[in-house]
Amino acid sequence: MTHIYTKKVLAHFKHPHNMGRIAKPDGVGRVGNPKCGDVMWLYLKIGKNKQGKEIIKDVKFETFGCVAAIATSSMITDLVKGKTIEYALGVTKEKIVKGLGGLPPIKIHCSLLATDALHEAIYNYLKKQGLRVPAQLAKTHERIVKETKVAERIGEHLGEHLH
Amino acid sequence: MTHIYTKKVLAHFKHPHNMGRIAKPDGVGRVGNPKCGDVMWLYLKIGKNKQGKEIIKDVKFETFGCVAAIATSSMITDLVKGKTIEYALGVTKEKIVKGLGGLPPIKIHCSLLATDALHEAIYNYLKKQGLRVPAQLAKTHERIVKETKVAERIGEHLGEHLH
Amino acid sequence: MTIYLDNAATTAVDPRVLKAMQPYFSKHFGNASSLHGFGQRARAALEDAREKVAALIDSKPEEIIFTSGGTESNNLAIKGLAWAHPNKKHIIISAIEHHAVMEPCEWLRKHGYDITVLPVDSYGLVDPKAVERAIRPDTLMVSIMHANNEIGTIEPIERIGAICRAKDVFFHTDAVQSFGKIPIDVDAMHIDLLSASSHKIHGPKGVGCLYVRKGISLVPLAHGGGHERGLRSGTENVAGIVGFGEAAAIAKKEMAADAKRLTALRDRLIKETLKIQDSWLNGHPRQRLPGNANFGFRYIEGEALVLQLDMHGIAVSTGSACSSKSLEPSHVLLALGLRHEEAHGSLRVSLGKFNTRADIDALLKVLPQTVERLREISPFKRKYK
Amino acid sequence: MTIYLDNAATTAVDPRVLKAMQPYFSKHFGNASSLHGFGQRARAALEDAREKVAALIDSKPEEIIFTSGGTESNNLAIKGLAWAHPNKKHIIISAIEHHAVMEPCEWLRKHGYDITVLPVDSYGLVDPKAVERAIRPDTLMVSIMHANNEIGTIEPIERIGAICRAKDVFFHTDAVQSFGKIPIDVDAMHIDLLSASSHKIHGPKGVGCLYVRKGISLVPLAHGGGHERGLRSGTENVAGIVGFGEAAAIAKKEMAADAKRLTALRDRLIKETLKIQDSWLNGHPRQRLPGNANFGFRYIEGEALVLQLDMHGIAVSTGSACSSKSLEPSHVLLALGLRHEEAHGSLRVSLGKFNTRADIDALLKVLPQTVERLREISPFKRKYK
Ligand SMILES: Cc1ncc(COP(=O)(O)O)c(C=O)c1O
Ligand SMILES: Cc1ncc(COP(=O)(O)O)c(C=O)c1O
Repeated sequence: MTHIYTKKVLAHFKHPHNMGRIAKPDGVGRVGNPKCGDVMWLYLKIGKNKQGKEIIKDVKFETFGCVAAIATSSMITDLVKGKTIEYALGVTKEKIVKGLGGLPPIKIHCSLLATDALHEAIYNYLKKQGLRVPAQLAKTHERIVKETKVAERIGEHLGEHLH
Repeated sequence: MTHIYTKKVLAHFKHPHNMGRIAKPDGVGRVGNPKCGDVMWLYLKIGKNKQGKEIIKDVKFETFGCVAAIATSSMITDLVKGKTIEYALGVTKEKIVKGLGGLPPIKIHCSLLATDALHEAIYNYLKKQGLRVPAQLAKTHERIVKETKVAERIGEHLGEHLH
Repeated sequence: MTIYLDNAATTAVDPRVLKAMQPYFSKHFGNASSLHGFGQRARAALEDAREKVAALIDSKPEEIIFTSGGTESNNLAIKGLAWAHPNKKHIIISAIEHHAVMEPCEWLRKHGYDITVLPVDSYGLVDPKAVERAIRPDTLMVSIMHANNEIGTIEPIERIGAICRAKDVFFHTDAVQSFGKIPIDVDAMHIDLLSASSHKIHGPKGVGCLYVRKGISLVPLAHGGGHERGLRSGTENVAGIVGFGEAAAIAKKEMAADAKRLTALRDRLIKETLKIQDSWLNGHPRQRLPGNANFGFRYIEGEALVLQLDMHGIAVSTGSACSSKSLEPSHVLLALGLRHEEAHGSLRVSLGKFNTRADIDALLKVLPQTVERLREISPFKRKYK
Repeated sequence: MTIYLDNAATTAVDPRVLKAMQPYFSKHFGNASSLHGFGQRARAALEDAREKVAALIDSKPEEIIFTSGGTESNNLAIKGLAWAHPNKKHIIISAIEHHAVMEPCEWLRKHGYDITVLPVDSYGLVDPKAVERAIRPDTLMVSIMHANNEIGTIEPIERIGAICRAKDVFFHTDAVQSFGKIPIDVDAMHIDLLSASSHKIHGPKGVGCLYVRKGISLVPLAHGGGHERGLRSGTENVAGIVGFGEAAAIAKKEMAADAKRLTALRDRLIKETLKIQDSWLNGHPRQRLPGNANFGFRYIEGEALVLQLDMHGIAVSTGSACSSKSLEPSHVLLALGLRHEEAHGSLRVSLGKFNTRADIDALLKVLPQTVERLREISPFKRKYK
């Protein structure tokens, strides 16, 4: 049966992976989608691998949004858990969409929400640690801050503050 | 079942009354419908009733036309056979339509063809006998002659001449 | 088994309707324009259906024009009237009209028409006085729906109709949701044009009608062989129209009893659902369609709720942005004054004649936990705990 | 039993088609826009049907827009293209187009369009060179039918299409009569827009499609919820579309064999019928639809002939003036050069896949005496005796 969503999307939606929050996160990314009002929070716990490289030891998410928003949230945590920060920064929205077996065209923007949340969480970690923020990431951060005003407004109305 | 034609129309069409020609008619009416190209010829045999009034002793028709044209032809012969000329001249197209239980609006013109043919046949009879033609009948005749040009053209193409 | 509670979207064809249609596919399959027996039988079936549909709104059969559905009917009413009366270029609608009224008007706007969109109150009601104030010398028509498809609010169309009649302005109503559900009398309500759709009343999809008051001229959308008094050309969908007629006849007989029963079910559903924390009812508490309930749930999103319920075997719908083809949330909910994020978490439950109390109970059993579960995923959950 | 020989008017739904449709009335009855299982199942069925229809004309599925029938498809093609490209105001059609092409063009003519109506030869053929000569810098489109509904003549559309492509003019073809009967390849034939209708190929009435070549923009007739890529709003007639798809799939499989068999039957019918005195064949002797035969009989009138044959249990049709809603005889027959009174006595016999040799024999048995009988009533009979 052809569904608007693929089987993989529906599976992630039904049983989202890494859902919830991390008590004392090393980095948090809080983003809102200005287009449809979805909101995603992403928590990181950072560790080191055998080569001494920083890796994402744990990752969790909370999402207010549609099926695609929840599925892409779940998907991105799968894609980056245990991976290096460098690798995580390289995960594109195309990769998420591919991992889910596709998304309806109008829902593609949801996958951007997921990469944005991840980038914000990494930015937040690097800043807190006083580490160097790659130029590309800094630029992404600026764009998101601008766009997140919308999400912030939503958060207020829902009785929470994003930052 | 609702048919575009009433049961009576279909019955007349299936078994037309007084179909054919009269060998030596006292009057002949030959008319064509300029609107749809139907043609009707009507033959009269005139006699006298007990009161000495002229009556239509026999009447027959030949029609080239649609179901309604044939049914109205048949109907008018029923309505005037055995009746006085005076009575026959008073038979309206409304009476024919009523006698048939109604006609589709677009077919009403067919009933005019029938009264026209009858009037022409009576006119033809009166003229041949040198009798007085009522003013109304003369007017009807004039209109028909004008209109019949179309029918005449048809008759020619079909290889016959109407007059 | 799956429970269907989305009867405002479409309905199952009533088995009695399907039975009435069956002979018209492969047996009495004639073209209603044909002269022979096959054709004449088809024509008779058409005219019989026309009478049944007319009877449901107290119109004359010849005032019913069969179309392919509610959308076409609305388009024909609005564009057809506009083309036929090009001297008047102002149209009044409400802010909660269906897209099938909104979009034709938007298109006309691009072609020089002035469209007044009247606001609604927080229940979704149009103020008849506002209609009266909006009418101008160049007003062609007022188009206000009879009942809203999302929130079920029933508009005061008899008053609006009376105003239009007094002001000599055409009055069209999109009655797609109310037709066959609540009484309609085109004369008493001063309706000039009315749209209805078969698939909302347990008839087949792809059929509808436009009531056109005698004497009103329209320009057709579909020119051709001159079917349906020249207002809608195209070989008539005989089986579909027969089904529509049968559905209308059944509605006429069973409407009152169904409405009573569904209203009771609906009110029970509303009472129980509102026990869920941070929930509310959209639309009018009483002046609403018997089968319609529309809820808001704070902190969650409608599409996700619909899919979760679907996984529990319950079919419902939402006016959420993310469920539709656009990214905008329901213009109806926004027009009620709801904020973007409040409109986000809406749930429409629409009952039909085949729903029972057991269906409502099944929904009520899973709804609280489903809402709860989605709130678990949400970053906003801490607020309400 | 009645014998149906009027398949150009409409056809019986194939039992296999009806079977495919059945589950979509009361079981899989969802609205294809709905998110839940009912909706998604309906959507899947729609897309499956779209593939089947596309396969019949070698197009991509996404180039198929489902409509309510051939008339709507023609209107959408012509008006939709005109509205979307308002800078070009010249349209070329033939003199034998169906009313569903003629009338939209007539309407556009009233709104400032220039319509060139190309003549046909005595067989009903359009001269591609005449098309080429008629194209001007302001020509928007050429609309020439693939096969004529009355006389069955098949037009040289691949040549016309090539000319349009070379001259950068849109080419629309009304393929309502040819779709599923003879091969169509939209690329090889350079077709930009193509109209088809389900009820002519043993599918249900009330469904059709417009093929729209990728990249061509149209303005919809029906604005609303944005169904069918925004080109045709309105809840999709799922059961009907499923039926259309199934009919298309069957046509693809059986077209070649049916065409061969029907051509043989048709040629036998023609040969035998022309033995009747003062009769002739209308249309092209070979370049015609497999199932179409159209005769002229001097001295008699078509409607009367149709009703007489109906009384003998045989359903056929005529292009006679008196059978239609207007008083004009068939514009197609007049365009062939027939005189008014010659056009009067036409008889169309159109065969479908369910016809057998026995049906033809039954017609041939009663036709001579029926013609004879009507000639008896006619005042012109003495001429031919
Ligand atoms: C209020 C309203 N108007 C119009 C329509 C369109 O009707 P249809 O789906 O028959 O085109 C609908 C349903 O979709 C509706 O609810
Ligand atoms: C050539 C042609 N075009 C268009 C149509 C109209 O199609 P529909 O009856 O599906 O509206 C027909 C049949 O009636 C036809 O034969």
